[in-house]
Amino acid sequence: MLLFLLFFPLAIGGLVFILPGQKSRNRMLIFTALLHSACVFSFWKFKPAFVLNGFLGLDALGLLILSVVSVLFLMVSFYLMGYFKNESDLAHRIFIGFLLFFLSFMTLVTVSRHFGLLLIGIEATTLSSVPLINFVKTRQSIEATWKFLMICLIGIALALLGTYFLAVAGMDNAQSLFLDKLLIHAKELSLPWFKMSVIFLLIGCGTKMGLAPMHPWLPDAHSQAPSPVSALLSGCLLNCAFLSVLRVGQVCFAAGQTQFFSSILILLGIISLGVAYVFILGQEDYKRMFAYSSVEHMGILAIGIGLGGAGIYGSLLHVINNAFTKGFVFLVTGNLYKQYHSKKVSEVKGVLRAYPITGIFLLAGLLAVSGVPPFGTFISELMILYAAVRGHHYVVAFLYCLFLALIFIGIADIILKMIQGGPVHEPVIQSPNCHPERSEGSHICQDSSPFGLRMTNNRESWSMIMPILFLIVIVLILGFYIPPFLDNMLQKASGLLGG
Amino acid sequence: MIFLLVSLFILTTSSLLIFLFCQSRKISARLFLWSLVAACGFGLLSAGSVLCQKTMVGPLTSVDFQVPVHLPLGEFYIGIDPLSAFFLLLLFIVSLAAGIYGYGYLRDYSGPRNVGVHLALFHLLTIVMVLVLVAKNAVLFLAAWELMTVVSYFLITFTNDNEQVRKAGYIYLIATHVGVFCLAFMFLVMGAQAGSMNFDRMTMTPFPLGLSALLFMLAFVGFGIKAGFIPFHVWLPHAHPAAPSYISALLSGVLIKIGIYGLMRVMVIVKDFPLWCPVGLLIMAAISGVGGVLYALGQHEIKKLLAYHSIENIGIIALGLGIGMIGHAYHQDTVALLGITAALLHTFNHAIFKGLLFLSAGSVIRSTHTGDMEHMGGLLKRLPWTGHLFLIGSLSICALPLFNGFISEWLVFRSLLEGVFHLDIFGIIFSILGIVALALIGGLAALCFAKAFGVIFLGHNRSSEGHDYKECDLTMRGPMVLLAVICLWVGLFPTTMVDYAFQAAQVLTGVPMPLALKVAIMNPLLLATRVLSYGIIIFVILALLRRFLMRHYLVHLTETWGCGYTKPSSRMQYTASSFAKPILKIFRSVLFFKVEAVRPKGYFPTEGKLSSSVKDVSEIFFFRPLFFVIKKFSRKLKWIQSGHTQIYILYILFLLVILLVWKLH
Amino acid sequence: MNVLLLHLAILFVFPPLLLGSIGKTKAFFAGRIGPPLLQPYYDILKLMQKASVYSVTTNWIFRAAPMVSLAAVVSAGILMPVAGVKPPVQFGGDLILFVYLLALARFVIVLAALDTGSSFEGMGASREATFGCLSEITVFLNLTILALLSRSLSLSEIFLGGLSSSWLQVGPVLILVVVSFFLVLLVENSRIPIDDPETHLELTMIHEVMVLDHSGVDLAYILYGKAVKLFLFGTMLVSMMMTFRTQDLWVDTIFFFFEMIGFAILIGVVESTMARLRLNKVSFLLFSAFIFSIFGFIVILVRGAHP
Amino acid sequence: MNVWLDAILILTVILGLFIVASTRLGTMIQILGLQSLILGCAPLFMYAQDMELYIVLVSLVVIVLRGFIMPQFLFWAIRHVSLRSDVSPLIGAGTTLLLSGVAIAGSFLLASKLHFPVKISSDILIPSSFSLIIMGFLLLVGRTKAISQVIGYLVLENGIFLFAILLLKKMPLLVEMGILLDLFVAVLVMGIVINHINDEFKNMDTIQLTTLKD
Repeated sequence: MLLFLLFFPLAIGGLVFILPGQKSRNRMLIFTALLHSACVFSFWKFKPAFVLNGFLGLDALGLLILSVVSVLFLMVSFYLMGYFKNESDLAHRIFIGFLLFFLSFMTLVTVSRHFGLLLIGIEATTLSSVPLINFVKTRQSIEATWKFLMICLIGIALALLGTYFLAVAGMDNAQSLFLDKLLIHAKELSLPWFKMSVIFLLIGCGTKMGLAPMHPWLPDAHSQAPSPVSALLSGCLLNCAFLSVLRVGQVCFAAGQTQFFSSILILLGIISLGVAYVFILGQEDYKRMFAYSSVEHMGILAIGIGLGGAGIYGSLLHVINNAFTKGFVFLVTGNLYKQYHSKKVSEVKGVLRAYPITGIFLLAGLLAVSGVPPFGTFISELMILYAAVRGHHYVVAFLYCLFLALIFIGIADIILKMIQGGPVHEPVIQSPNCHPERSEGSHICQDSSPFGLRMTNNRESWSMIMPILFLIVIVLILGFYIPPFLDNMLQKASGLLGG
Repeated sequence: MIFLLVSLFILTTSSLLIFLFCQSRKISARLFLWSLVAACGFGLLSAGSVLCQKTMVGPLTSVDFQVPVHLPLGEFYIGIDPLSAFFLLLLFIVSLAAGIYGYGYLRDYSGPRNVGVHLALFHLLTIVMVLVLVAKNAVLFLAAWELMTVVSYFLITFTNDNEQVRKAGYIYLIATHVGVFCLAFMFLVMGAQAGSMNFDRMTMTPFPLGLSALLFMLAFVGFGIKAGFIPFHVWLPHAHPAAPSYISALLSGVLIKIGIYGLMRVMVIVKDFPLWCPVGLLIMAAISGVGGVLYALGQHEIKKLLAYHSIENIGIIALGLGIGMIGHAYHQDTVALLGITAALLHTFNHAIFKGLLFLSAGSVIRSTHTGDMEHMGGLLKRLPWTGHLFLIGSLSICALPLFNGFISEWLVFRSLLEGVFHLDIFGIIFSILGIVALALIGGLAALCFAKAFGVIFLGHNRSSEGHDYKECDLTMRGPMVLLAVICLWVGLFPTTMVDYAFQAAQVLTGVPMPLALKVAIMNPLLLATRVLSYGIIIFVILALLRRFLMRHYLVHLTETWGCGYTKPSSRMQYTASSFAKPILKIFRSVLFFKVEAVRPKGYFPTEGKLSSSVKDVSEIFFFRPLFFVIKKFSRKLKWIQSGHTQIYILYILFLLVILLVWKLH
Repeated sequence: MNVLLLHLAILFVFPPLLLGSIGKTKAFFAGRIGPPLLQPYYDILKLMQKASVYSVTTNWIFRAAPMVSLAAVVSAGILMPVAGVKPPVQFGGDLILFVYLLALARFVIVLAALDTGSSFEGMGASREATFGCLSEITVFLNLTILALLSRSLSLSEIFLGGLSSSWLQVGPVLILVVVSFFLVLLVENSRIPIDDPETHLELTMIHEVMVLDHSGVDLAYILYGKAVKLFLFGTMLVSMMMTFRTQDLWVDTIFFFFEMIGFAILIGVVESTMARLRLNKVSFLLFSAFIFSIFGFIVILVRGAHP
Repeated sequence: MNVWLDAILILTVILGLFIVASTRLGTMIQILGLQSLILGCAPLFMYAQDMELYIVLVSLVVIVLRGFIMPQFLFWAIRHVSLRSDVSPLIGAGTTLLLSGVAIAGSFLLASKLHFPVKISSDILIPSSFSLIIMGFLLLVGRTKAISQVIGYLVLENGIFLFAILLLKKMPLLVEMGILLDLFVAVLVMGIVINHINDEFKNMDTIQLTTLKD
C-alpha cells in the first residue's frame, strides 16, 4: 500500500511528460491527488504494515503530516486548474510532472523509518521543487532558485553528516539507523557523538524548515515561486522538514536527552520569531511578508516542541492549522497577483471593495495567520503559551508574546492598508522584471483599460475560490472543535515525543 | 438562563439571515430592528431574573449552561451570576438603544459600504460581548474577547475611505490586541496554578501574594487598555470620532465597561491582593479621572470631548473600585461593599448617560455635518429634541442632583468618607486623595459640560454657511428618550438599581450584605431624593409666584445687550476655547497647553488667527517614540538579509560553531 | 413643629439683612451714612414689581435658571442647621448633597449666561465656573475635616455640637480650616478681594457680569439667591467658630443673630480695607486655601486625632 | 595496507589544498575529479581484509559518477563561459590556503578529542574528512563564481563520503545508492541552474545574485 502511494505519483509524473494536452494533464494531476488522499484517509482506518523490511512504515506523526500534505496538495491541484491559462506546453508538462514527483518524495519523507532514507527523501523534495520555483525563468526567480538550492543542499549535507555521527554513536549497540532500533537502544548511545549528531541534524533540518538564522532562502523562494507552489512549499515542504526534526526529537526523548534537544529548539524558535518581526515590520512585498510569517510559525512550532508537555500537542495541532492557513493565504496572494499584477503593498488598495471575495479571504488570512479566534491557530498558539507558563519559562513566554504582538502589528498594518479604502482605478503597469510570474503577466495587456479591475474580477473563477474556501473552513472548524479521531491521533503522536 | 440562550439564538440566526440578505437593504434593516428588539427583551428578562432573586443562598448563585465541545484547554461553559447579570443589563439596554438609533441613522445612508453587513456585525458584536460577560472558561473568555476586538474594529472603520478613520481603527486594533496578550498570559498563569481553565476551579484555588500581584498588574494592563485608563487610553480619542455615533455609544457605553467587568472578575477569582495593588488602582484612577476631564476641556471636537469624558468616568468607577478593594484588604466590609456598589452603579449610569450623549452628539453631527463645536451654537432652537436630550445627558454626567450621575457619585463620595472614618492613616491618606480627585473631577466636568452645551446649543450660531438643520426622526429620537428617562428614573427613584448593584457587589466581596448596612445606605438616598422633591416644590412655587407677578406685563424681546457695541455679531461670542482657557492656563504645566496666535497688524489689519491646543502626554511622549524606536530598530537590522549566498552560508557555520562550543565545549 | 418654622423663617427672612449690614459697614468706613439697613429687601421687592426684558437669543433656560438656582440654594439651606435649630432633613452624607446643590445653582446660572450669546456674559460664566470648581475642592476638604473631627457625615451633627470638643483637642486645625473656609467663602460669594459686586465695569467682574441681561423678577431671584448662599456660608463659618450652645432655643437664636451680624461686619471690614486682586492672582488665593486645609489634615494625622 | 590508506587520505587532503589554492575553474574541476577518483578507491583499501561485493560496487559507482561524469558535466555547464578563472574572490587564495592549514590542524585536534567507539584502520581518516569538509565551506564562503561554489559543495560532499567510508558496512546499499543518486541529480540540477544564470546574466558571478533582499 505504501509502496503504491510512493510510486503511483512518480509513475503518473513520468507519464505526464509524454501526455499531450493541458486538460488531460490537469485531470491526471487531480485524479492522482484524489487517489493519494483517498489512500491516506484509508490509513486513518486501517494502519498500513511496514514494508521493505522496515524501511517504510507509518506512525501517528507520519500519518498526521502525510494527511496534511495530501489534503493541501489536493486543494492546490484544484486551484491550478483555473490558475494556468496560457503558457507554453513544455513548461506545463515539466511543471505538472515535477509537481507529482514532489508529492511522491514528500510521501517518502513521511513514511520513511530510516534516517538515511529520510534525508534522501528530503534532498529529493528539494531537487524536485527546483523546477517548480524556477517555473518562470526571470532573473529574480533564478536567483531565488540558486539560493534555495545552495543553502538547502548544504543544510542537507550537514544533516547527512549528522546521521553518520548518529550511526557512529550507535555503532556498538543499535548497529543501524533504523528509527525503531535507535529508539530501543537510545539509552546506550555514546553521548558526545550523539550530541554532535543532534546538533548537525537540527541545523540541517532546521535549514530546510526555515528556522532562523538558516532561513534566508525562504522569503526569496516563497516570493518568487508561483503562488500555488509557495503554498505547497510553506504548507507541505516545511512540515516535512519539521517531521525530520520531530524524528530527531523522538530519539532524543528515548535517550533522555530532551533537555539538550529542547534548549536548542527554543533558542532557534525565539531567534526565528525575532527575525520574522524585524522583516515583517514595514515589508513592501506582501508575498515576502507571508513568507516571513512562515518563518515565524516555524519558530512557534520549534518553541512548542522545545517546551514539551502540552506544547507538543499544541505544536502538532499548530502544524495542521499553520499548513492550511499558509496554504490558503498563498493561494489568496495568487488571486491578488492576478488582479493587481504586483506584489508591492503600495500598489494594492481597496481589495475589499474591488474584489469582495478575495478581500474577505485576505482578511481571514490576516486573522488566521496572527492567531485570532475563531481560527484554529488561536488555540494552538495559546496551548504553546500555556506550556511555557506551565513550565515556568516566563522569559520564553514573555518573548513569545512580545514578538507575536509586534508581528501582528506589522501584518495588520500591511493587510489593512491593502484591503481598505477605495480601489486604485488605473491598473498598475510595470517593467516585465517586476512581475516574475509571466504566466500571469500575460493578462496585463487586456487589463490596461480603466475597467480592467472589473474585468479581472469576473475572472475570479470558482476553481480559484473553492479550494481557498475549503481550507479556510477547515481552519475555522479546528478553532471551534477538534474531532475525537484527530484528538486521538494528536495524543498518540505527542505521546511518541513524550508529550 | 433559558432567556439568555433564546436571545443569543435569535441574535445568531438573525445575523446570519441579515448577512444573507445583505444585498437588499430594506429586508436586512427590518430584520435587524425586530430581532434586536426581541433579543434585547429576552436578554433583559434573563438579567433581571438573576438580579431579582431574593435567595439567601449567598451571593455566588449562578445559573450555568454547558455545551460538550472538546477543545484542548477550553470548553463552552457559560453562566450568569449577579455580576454578569448586572453588566448584561446595561449591555442590553445600551445596545437596544444604539441599535434602533443606528437603524434610523443608516436609513438614508448613501455610501459605498454595505449596510447589511454592517448591521450583521452589530449583532455579532452584541453576541460576543454577551459571551464575554457570561463566559465561565478562560479560553472562551479570551476567544470572545478577541472577537469583540475584531468585530468592533470593523464597526469602527465603517467609513474607511477616510484616512483618519483607517488610522484610528489601526490604533484601536493594535492597542487592544496587545492587551489581549497580557490577558492570555494572566489567564494561563491562573490556569497553571489552578490546573483548569474554568473560573470556578480558579476561584477555589488560593494564589500566593507575589503571584496575585503579578496577575493584578497583567490584568490592569490588559483590561486597562480596553477600559481606557490613562496612560493606555490612547485609542479612545481616536476611535470615537472615527466611529459612527451609535457605535461610539456602544463602545463607550458597554465595551470599555467590559474592561471594568474583567477587572472585577479577576478580583472575584484572586480574592486578596497585596495592599499596594488597590492603592495603585486608586492612584491610577485619580490620574485617569482628572487627566481625562482636563484633556476633555481642551477638546473642541464634540466626540473627542465625550471620549475623554469616558476616560474620566472610568476614573470615577475605578476610584470606587479602588477604595472598595482597600476596604476589602482592611476587612472593612462597609467600605468594601459601599465602594464596589458605587463603582457598579456608576458603571451603569455612565453607560446610560454616555450613550445618550453620544447619540445626541451623533444627531448634531448628522445635521451640521461637522464635529467642531466652534462652528455650532444656538442649535437648541433648531434641534429642540436633540438639544434637550443632550442637556439631560450633560446634567447627569456632571452628577448634578435629580439625575442618575449624582446618585453614584454620592455613593463614591460616601465610600471614600467611610474610608476616612474606618481605615488607618495609610488608608485615610488615599481616601483623601480620592476625595480631592473626585471633587476636582466633579467641578471640572461641570465646567466642561457648561462649555459643551453652552457652545453647541446656546447663543448664536457661529457657522458661516447657513445649514438646513433637520431634527432626527422618531427611530433616532426614541432610543435617546428611553435613555433619558432611565437617567431621570435612577436619579429620582434610585432604590432598584442600587439594590441590583448590591447584589452584584456581594459577588466581589464574597460576604452577604448585612441588612443594617443596606438600610444605612438606602435611607440617606431616600432622604436625599426627598430633599430634591422639596426643591422641586420650591421651584414650582417660585414659578407660580413669577407667573403671578408678571401677569399683567407683556414680555418684550430685544437684542442681547451688547455692552455698548453697536453691531454685536455672532463671532463676538465666547468660543469653546476661550471658555476653557482660564482653567487650562492654570493646569498648563501638565497639559502642555499652547496658544498659537496670529495677531492682526497694521492700520487695515489682515485677518488674525488664534488657536489653542493641549497635548496628550502619553501619546506624544510615550507611545509615538516607542513605536518609532521599534520601527527604527527593525530597519537597523535589515542588513541580515543582505542577499549574498556566501553570507547566508556563514550564518549556518556560525550557528554550528556556536552550538558545538555551547553544548560540547 | 415650631422649631421647624423657626428654622425656615430664619432661612428665608434673614439673608438680605446680611447684605444690608455689609453695606452699612462699608458706608461707615467710607464715612457715609449709606443706604438703610433694609435696602436689599427694598431692592428685591422693587425688582419683583418690574417687568422683564428678554433677549431674542435666549431660550427657556435663561428664564428658568434664576428659579432653579434659587430653589437649589434654598433646598441646600434645608440641610443646614441654623441657630442651633435642627434642620428639617438630615442624613449621613448630606454634606455631599449640600455642595452638589450649590454646584447645580451655579451651573444653571452659567448656562443662562451662555444662553444670551453675549461675549461679556460668556466671559463671566467662564470665570465663575473656573473659580467655582476650584473652590469646590476646598469646601469638600474642609467639610471632610469637620466630618472626621465630629465623627459624622451629616451637617446638623457636625455643626450642632459635633465640634465642641475638637477646639480643645485640635484647635490649630480648626483655625486653619476656618481661615481657608473664609477664603473660599469670599470666592464663592464673589466678594472683594476676588470680585466687586458694586462696580459695573464688565471686564473686571465675575458674578455680576453673568447676570447683566436678567431683569425684573429673575434678577430679584438671583439677588435673593446670592443672599441666601452668603447666609449659608456665613452660618457654617459662624457655627464652626462658635460651638458653644445654651440649650435654650431662643437664647441661641439671639446669639446666632449677633454672630451673623458680626460676620457681616467682618466681611464689610475686609471689603473696605482690601483692594481687588488681579484675576490671575485669584487662583493663588484658592490654592493657598487648599493648602491650609491640607495642612490641617496633616496636623490631624500627626496628632492621631482620627479614630 | 594501512600505509596505502593513509597515503590516499593525505593525498586527498593535499588535492583539496590544491583546489582551494587554484583560481582557474578548469584546474579546479580536474583536481576535484582526481580527488573523487582516489576517494572512490579508498574503501577498497580500507576493507581490503574482508572484501565484499557490495563495497566494490559502491566504490565503482563512486569512481564512475564522481570521478568522471560529474567533472565532465561541470565542464559542459561552463562551456559558454568566456572568463574561466575566479577573479576577485571574497577571500583571496593565499588567505584561503592559510585558513585551510589552520582547519586541518583544528580538525586533527578535534578528532583527537572524540574517541571512536570501534577500532578504525586509520586514525587520520576522521581528521582528513573534517578538513575536507572545512575546505569545502571555505570555497563556498570565499568564492564568487557559481561554479566554484558547486566545486566547494562537492569537496564538502567528498569529505562527508570520506567519513561515510567508516560506516560503509552499517549502511544498507539502498541508502548508499540513494545518497549517491541524490548527489548526482543535485549536481545535474546545479549545472542546469548555472546554465540559466549564464543565459540571463551573461556570466555566472554570484555577486549579481543579490537583488533579492530587504
